Amino acid sequence: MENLTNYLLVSAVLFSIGTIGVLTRKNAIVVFMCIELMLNAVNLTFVALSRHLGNLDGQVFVFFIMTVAAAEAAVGLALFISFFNNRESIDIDDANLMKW
Amino acid sequence: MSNILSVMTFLPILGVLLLLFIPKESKGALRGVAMLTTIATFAVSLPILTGFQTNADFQFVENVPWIAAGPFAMRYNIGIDGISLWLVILTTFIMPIAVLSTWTAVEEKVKAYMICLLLLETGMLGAFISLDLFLFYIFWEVMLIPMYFMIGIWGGKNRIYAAVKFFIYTMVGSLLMLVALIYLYFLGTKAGITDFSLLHFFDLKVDPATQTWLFLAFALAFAIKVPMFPLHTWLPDAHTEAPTAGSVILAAIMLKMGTYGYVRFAMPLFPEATHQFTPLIATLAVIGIIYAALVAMVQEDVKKLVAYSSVAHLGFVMLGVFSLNEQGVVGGMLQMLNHGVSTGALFLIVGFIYERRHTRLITDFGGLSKQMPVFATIFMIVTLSSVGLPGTNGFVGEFLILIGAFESSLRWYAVIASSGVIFAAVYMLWMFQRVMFGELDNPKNQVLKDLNLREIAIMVPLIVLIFVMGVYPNPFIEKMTPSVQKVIAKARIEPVATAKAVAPVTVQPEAAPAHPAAEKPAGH
Amino acid sequence: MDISSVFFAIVTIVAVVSALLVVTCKNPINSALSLVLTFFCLATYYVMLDAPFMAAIQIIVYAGAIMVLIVFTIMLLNIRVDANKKSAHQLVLGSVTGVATLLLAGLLLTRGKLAEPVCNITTEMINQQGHTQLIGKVMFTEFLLPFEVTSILLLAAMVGAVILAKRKLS
Amino acid sequence: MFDNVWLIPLFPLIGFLINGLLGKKIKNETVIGSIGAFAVLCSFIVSVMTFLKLIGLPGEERVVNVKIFTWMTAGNFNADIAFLIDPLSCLMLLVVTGIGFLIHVYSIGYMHGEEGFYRFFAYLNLFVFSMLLLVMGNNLLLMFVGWEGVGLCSYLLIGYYFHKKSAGDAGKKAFVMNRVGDFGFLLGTFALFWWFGQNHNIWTIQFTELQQNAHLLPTGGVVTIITLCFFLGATGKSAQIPLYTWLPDAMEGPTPVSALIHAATMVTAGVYMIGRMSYLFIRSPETMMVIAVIGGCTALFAATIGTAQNDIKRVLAYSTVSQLGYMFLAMGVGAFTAGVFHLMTHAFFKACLFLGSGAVIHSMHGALHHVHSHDDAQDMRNMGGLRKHMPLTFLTFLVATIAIAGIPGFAGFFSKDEILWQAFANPLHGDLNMLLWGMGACAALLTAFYMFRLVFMTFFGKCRIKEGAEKHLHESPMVIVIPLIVLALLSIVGGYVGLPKLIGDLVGGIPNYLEHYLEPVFANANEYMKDHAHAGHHSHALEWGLMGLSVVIALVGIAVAAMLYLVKPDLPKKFTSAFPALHRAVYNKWYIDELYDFMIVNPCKAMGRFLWKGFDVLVIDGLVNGVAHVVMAFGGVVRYTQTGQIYNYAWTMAFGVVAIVGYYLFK
Repeated sequence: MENLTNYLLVSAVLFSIGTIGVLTRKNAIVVFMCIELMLNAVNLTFVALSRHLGNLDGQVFVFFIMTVAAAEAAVGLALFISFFNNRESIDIDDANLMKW
Repeated sequence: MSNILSVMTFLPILGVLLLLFIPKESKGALRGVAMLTTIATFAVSLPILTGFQTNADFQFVENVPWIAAGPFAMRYNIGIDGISLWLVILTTFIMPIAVLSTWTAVEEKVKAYMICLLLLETGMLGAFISLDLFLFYIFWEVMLIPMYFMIGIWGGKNRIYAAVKFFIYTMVGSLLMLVALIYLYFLGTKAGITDFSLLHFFDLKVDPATQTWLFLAFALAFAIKVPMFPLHTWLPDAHTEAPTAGSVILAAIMLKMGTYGYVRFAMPLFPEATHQFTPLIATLAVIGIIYAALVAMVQEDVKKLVAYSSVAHLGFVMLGVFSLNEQGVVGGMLQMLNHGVSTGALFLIVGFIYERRHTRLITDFGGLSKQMPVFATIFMIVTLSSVGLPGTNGFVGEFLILIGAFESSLRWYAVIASSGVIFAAVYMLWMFQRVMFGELDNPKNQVLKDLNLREIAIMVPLIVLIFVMGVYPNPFIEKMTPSVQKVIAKARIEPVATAKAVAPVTVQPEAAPAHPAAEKPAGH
Repeated sequence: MDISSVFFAIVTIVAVVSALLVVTCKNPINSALSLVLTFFCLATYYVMLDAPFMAAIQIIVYAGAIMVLIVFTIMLLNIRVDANKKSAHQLVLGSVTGVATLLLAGLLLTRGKLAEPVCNITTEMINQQGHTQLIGKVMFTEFLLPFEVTSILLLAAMVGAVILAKRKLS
Repeated sequence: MFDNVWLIPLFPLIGFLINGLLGKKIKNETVIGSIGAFAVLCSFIVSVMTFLKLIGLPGEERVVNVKIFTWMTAGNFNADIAFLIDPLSCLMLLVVTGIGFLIHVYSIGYMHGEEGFYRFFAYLNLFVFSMLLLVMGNNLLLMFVGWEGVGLCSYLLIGYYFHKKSAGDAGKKAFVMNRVGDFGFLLGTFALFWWFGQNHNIWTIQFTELQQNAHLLPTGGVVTIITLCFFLGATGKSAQIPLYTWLPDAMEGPTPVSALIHAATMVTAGVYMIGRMSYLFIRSPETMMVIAVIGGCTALFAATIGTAQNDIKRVLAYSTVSQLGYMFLAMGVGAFTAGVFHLMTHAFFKACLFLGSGAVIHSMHGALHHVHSHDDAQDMRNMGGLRKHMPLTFLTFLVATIAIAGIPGFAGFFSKDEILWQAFANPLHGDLNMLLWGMGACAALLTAFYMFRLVFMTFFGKCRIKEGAEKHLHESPMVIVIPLIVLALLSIVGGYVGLPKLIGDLVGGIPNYLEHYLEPVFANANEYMKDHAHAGHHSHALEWGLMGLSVVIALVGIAVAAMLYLVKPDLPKKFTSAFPALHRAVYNKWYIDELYDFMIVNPCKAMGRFLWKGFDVLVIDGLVNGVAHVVMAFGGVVRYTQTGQIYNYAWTMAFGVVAIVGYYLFK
């Protein structure tokens, strides 16, 4: 079995990449995918640590995260469709109704 | 029934639950259920009146643990005494009238409106019967929100401004009160009090410097609610914009919350501070009386005029309450009821003509007496009651207040306040004259209909009460006297004054020559 | 360096590169495909961590369900290449924050102390009883209520998605 | 023994309730009028019975308190609904219910066909009820109830023709001015109650108890303040300087109202009140002087205005003010009996005068109506020669006029002469006596003048009514005339109950019944006066001389009036054109109303407007809204941090996480 630190490191790298993507991309769907990436990075941490501790709770948690991600995907993508219908765009800069 | 107070207080909530199941289109059913609920509440409150023993104790007490987090214990502690008794009855009495008054005036969002009214009733009743400071605070806030919506949703043109002004004014006050309340609680924990019970705090000795600050915080909250000059400007706006029932409830009951707060909390809890601030409060009260009267005189809007007259009337109440003798406080308490009845009636009256003409400007009316004789009669009686004509309720309260104040250290204030009776006559009668007398020259006024049966039914109980309280006020006074004496005993710290005011001696005719020693006129 | 380390390194390289591609690709479809690759890499990690069940649902839920949904959406909306209007300060700030996150994570890793293993689930147990069974036992005993609650969550999401997406389309 | 006195106010109250609540349904004028009149008649009968019972008692037992129920009790303050029956109140009862009944009967004829007939009778009954409370109340508070109640009825009845703006204004003015007086009354009550309680622990407002303890009061000092407060109340109700201006305006009401309220009963309430508390007033020489001087001044001042008015009712109104001044003059010099005496005789002849003028106006109105003229039916310049058309009215009117002018043999002579003599002879005010007597005498001269001016202008000379209307003038129906005759008779015989000792001795020792009768009421005050003032000795010759002088004065006044308005009718015109400013000033009532407007009413309104627009809206609301604006301005600046760009929020969040974790890591 690989060293736990390596897994965590990989997870950190993936998380950072996801963060950068969320913060720099404008296409809402890409941003969404980056969020999924971040979630997956966290999942990896959970599983790795669960394995390290010898406790399955972490993996059950990952299971729940996946459920949430699925729900999020359904609702989020529906939102995008609805948004696109209204604005003819999927650019998050156009979602600016809350602007002062 | 030992928990009759709770039943009464939460009966309106039951009504709210019922209303939730009625579709919002069936307005008749909504109004009917709300009406029945308020009537039922009134009916439930009657045994409280009859079962009330004339003594100074809190009665119908319910005291159960409610929220306890570590040492922080709030209790569901309610009860009623002579001071709150009549205010509770007034509340339950006014509510059916308020519901009936908006039978046709409110056509939009009837469901929400009725729910607001019923919630308001629970809030008000709860505030009057709370013996736990925290419970009181909660009910105090509960009152605020339905009223805010009533003004903000069903109000007039400028309703948002009025609603927000009302809300923020009151909120600022209650926030200070909350702070003082928590501080008081911590003072209490040091002295071994573990809950928010008012009765425990009564025994708490607070040092004068702290009292000053706590009193100020409480007093400010109540002064805003009363409202006292110069914190009164929310009232004319709120009254003018609120729907009729809102104005009625606001004037008849919610303003009393402020004066009630002084009598129940601020004064007995902080006697030294009360003593210290009496001149200030009396000054503000007297300024309020004269000031509001002068301002009322030149109002163009009937409702605003009535609102300013409220400020003047409550100035009287404050003067009476702070004269701290039996006449004064009893007069103040009576005047609270009187004001509730007569000013409530005045707002109803304004509502009647507003419903017909959709204007409240005095200049739009004139000569209505001819067109609406029944209305004119009722309006006249209510006006006179508001002016404080002997034989009507207004007089008894005002007279007792003034004589009480005159006997106390507030003598000169009483003198100035007495001149308020002149001004009251001026502005009320002038308004009455301009609205009801003169030529009926506006064609829109020539087609006005006189009051219908529903409207007469609304006014009759009030009119009856106006006369009953004016001619035979003693039953009202008797029930509140022991509690008032208790409050005075707690709030008064001048031993000199108490020593002089020994039991009344009615001089017997034959006893008169038995004072040869006093023949020499006491020099003055 | 043993074989597993080499394998780990390869998977890591693939995962990181594909993740970078997700972020950098101009065409969302390419991003999506790269993301699928990343998901596969993660599934591989799960296998290496003796969690085959997790790997399976990783593939099924993520690569299978969610990604299909995303790709469908992209195609439905017919989104072309991301318009080139990236702002420099956004790019810089985003990158700096990302890098800072990484640095912090690194610091945490080097400074932090790992808890001692509890060791009630060992590799032997997994091999004997099967990972799926172990997870199932925990899930349907200890976590039964949350598990049931997730079903409500999914139902709500489903209803929400239908309502949101249906409106205006007609 | 007096258990049924509560019936006296009860009957009018019942009448009020029946007419007020059901009057609209009854519609039949005769029924409504009869109910109203009958209620008062019942009261009158009970009053007479009470009176007879009272005089059957020995003098010292003639003060009876009858308690009905406890009104309010708070602390050491207690007020009952209780009635005081003593000679004074009994006398007033007879006057109020007696004249009240006559005027009710008269009104049935006078108000015939008026809109709101039932309303009129309801108000009138309510007035009688209130007046009876005022008279019978055994404590200050109950008296105050009646006091305000009559003010209310006065307001309602003055504003009876409410569609006329002037009527509404007049009603309001009356009420407000009365309220100014009531303010004084209230303060007096407070001060009296407080002073006794504080210093002697006697907490009472009951008249008899106060009287029993009157010896505890000091002379002057606090008593002066208390009595001045009460006197302020009296000036308001009884239309004395400075609060008299409402009474002439009050003539906007129907004439029976003017007769009942603004001549015979309500306006005398102030006199009654001073009489009721004579033991209090006598203990303050300063107040007594103020009362006497104000009474004298009012008598004179109002008489001057009366000489130049053309409205028949206004002349009578100023005459009333002037006569009330006489009564106060009497009270002020300590001649309480004389004051009450004049109150009574004045009630007779002034009611007669008002009702007579009402009959004239009624007839004029009808005649003018026939020819569709809009001439003022009350303007004496339109009248003249009416004695031919209305002989009975003329006769009764003449009798009453002679009575008021002070011709010997008629009621007014005895009472007025008594007052003048007391003003001269009473020792209370020392050197002021001559002045007071002088004012009274001048007023008497003017009274004789303007009253006969009125008679001459109205009933003598050529008829100046619009052409063609003269033949429509006619005598009033019996229901109107009979009350006139009764009152005229009373104006003649009414004076003999108070025959001056001088004349009484002359004709064989007829005593002064009234003085004897009222003795118990004023005993306290009279005793005090005896102790504290040195009664001067005046010879009978002087008294005879003064009596003769006052007769001469009256005759001179009559002669001048005859000269100006009968013999040479163009003289007055010459006179007014010679002194236009003076005439204008007198005609416009010395511009007192304008002065009040300028000094009090307008500043009050301006003040109100300023406080509202300037202080309330600008300062207070300005502050309140100002705070809100500051908060909003601050928010306006801070909101720029909310860009609305999602990535900004996302970045802030991410950066926040990094920063917080970093902080804990490097801490």
